[in-house]
Amino acid sequence: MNVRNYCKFEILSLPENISFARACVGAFASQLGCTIDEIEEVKLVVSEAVSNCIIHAYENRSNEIITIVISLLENRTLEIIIEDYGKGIEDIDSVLQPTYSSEPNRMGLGFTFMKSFMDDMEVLSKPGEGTSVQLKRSFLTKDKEAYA
Amino acid sequence: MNVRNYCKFEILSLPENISFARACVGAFASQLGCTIDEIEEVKLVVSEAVSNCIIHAYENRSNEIITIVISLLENRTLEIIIEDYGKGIEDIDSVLQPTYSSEPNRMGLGFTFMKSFMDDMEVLSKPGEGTSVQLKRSFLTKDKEAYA
Amino acid sequence: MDVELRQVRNTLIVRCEGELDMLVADKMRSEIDKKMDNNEIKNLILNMEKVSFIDSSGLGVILGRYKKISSKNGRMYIVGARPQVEKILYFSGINKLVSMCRNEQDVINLQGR
Amino acid sequence: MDVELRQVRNTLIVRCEGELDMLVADKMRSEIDKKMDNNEIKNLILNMEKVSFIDSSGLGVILGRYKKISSKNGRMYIVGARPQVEKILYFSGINKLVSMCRNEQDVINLQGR
Ligand SMILES: Nc1ncnc2c1ncn2[C@@H]1O[C@H](COP(=O)(O)OP(=O)(O)O)[C@@H](O)[C@H]1O
Ligand SMILES: Nc1ncnc2c1ncn2[C@@H]1O[C@H](COP(=O)(O)OP(=O)(O)O)[C@@H](O)[C@H]1O
Repeated sequence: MNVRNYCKFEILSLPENISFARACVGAFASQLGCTIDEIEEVKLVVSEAVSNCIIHAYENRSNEIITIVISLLENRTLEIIIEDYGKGIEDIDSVLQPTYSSEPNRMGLGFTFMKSFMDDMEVLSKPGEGTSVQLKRSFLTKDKEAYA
Repeated sequence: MNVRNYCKFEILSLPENISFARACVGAFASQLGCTIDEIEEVKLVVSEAVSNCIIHAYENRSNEIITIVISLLENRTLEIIIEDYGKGIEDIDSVLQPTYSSEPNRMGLGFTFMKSFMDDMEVLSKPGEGTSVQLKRSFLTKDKEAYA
Repeated sequence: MDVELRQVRNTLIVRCEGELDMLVADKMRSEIDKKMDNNEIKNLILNMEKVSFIDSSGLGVILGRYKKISSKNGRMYIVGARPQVEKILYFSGINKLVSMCRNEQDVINLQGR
Repeated sequence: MDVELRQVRNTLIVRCEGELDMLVADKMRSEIDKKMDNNEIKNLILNMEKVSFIDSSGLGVILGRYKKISSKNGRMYIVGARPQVEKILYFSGINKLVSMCRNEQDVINLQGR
């Protein structure tokens, strides 16, 4: 798919950058003319993915790097790729199960939110090298409904 | 100076990305707890620098890359570096003169705004290779006044 | 994120404001727990009128506080969640554990029964 | 950025809303000029009540319109600029060329004189 516009950014694994990442992705996605509700859903998804990089991939070390690439594709499609260079995931299928968490006081809902609020999610990971989460959503809902 | 936090981003030379760049830098700078007026001044400065990349460096070609690095340094100091890989500037001293513009219907106030609203501005450029504008501002105004 | 705590008899009222994500989750957890470890406290009211965002880190704090309150046989109430936030609370199923109320007065009415 | 144009006798009233930067400068310039090339128009009122941001690209549009109106011996007024925007207008010196007014009524009063 043709990329209409994209933005790539690199942030540090600091908790205060989670809201910054949400705000940036929200501002960029607004170029698609989404509703406020849609933007809020996208922000939630980004919040989950970036939090995962900090908590799981980097085990709360700051000073590590997270990269985010946001692309606006054809048909009002938003693609977000969130990447870390942290500890990686051994068994992707099992961590994708709803309520699975490796941390006792977390809810294991991060990936569930990502899957629910986006049309498509792909997780690539290599233990010891890092994880990349690719999320996609098309905002052609009106047309979709019309054709349904 | 020690970097407390930084963010690097890469955007395309599209006019719709000027407001996006403003919003991002504004959101990041707000981590310093600046006032709304201060954030507005920083946004203006970013708007000028990014517009210059699009209009002058890339002569309104889209699909070219602009990089922005925002750093939060010690003493509530904000550093913004805006870089393009466009046509460059032959004679930096003369373009920095207030009201100088190479375009007949522009005001030549971009660099004047940058200098006025920031504490420090440095322009590096190589004709044919690109331009880098480094801007700095410290928000320790209260202490400054107390020591003045 | 601002957190304001107030005790009314055996009920702890927590009013928070802002975005409830990982950055503030830890702070909020420890502030609430410090007060809650006071043995008098049996019930918890979480006023979310001014919360504009919540993610799973925020949900985790709520669920954890619910578990603590339940272990004391107390009750937990969430008050005034905005539609955006309410959607996420429902999505997570927390609304099945915690009583969702419009405002603090509704809780008092509920408790009165 | 939304631009709304209205003609009242020989005055063109332009109400704009949003952020006045390079993206919207071109659009605004061409919309105003299309109307202004109508020979009846002598004066221009730019209502900036709802403009939240302006940079030098926006200032360029204003200065250009001022020059056109002046060449017709007309007058230009800026109405309702917010403090943030007003600061930039003063900084650029545009306030010395254009009459700055609080609201559209003030302009009518000025014109009446
Ligand atoms: N970026 C990542 N790097 C390494 N492990 C991850 C990453 N993201 C998620 N995981 C693993 O997947 C599990 C499930 O993630 P998630 O659904 O977001 O729930 P939670 O964050 O609440 O644990 C995590 O507990 C963690 O073990
Ligand atoms: N990034 C850049 N690349 C090349 N030339 C530039 C760049 N930025 C500024 N210039 C030159 O410097 C001049 C002055 O810039 P500025 O003060 O921003 O005013 P203006 O943008 O209104 O022309 C421009 O007219 C242009 O010739």
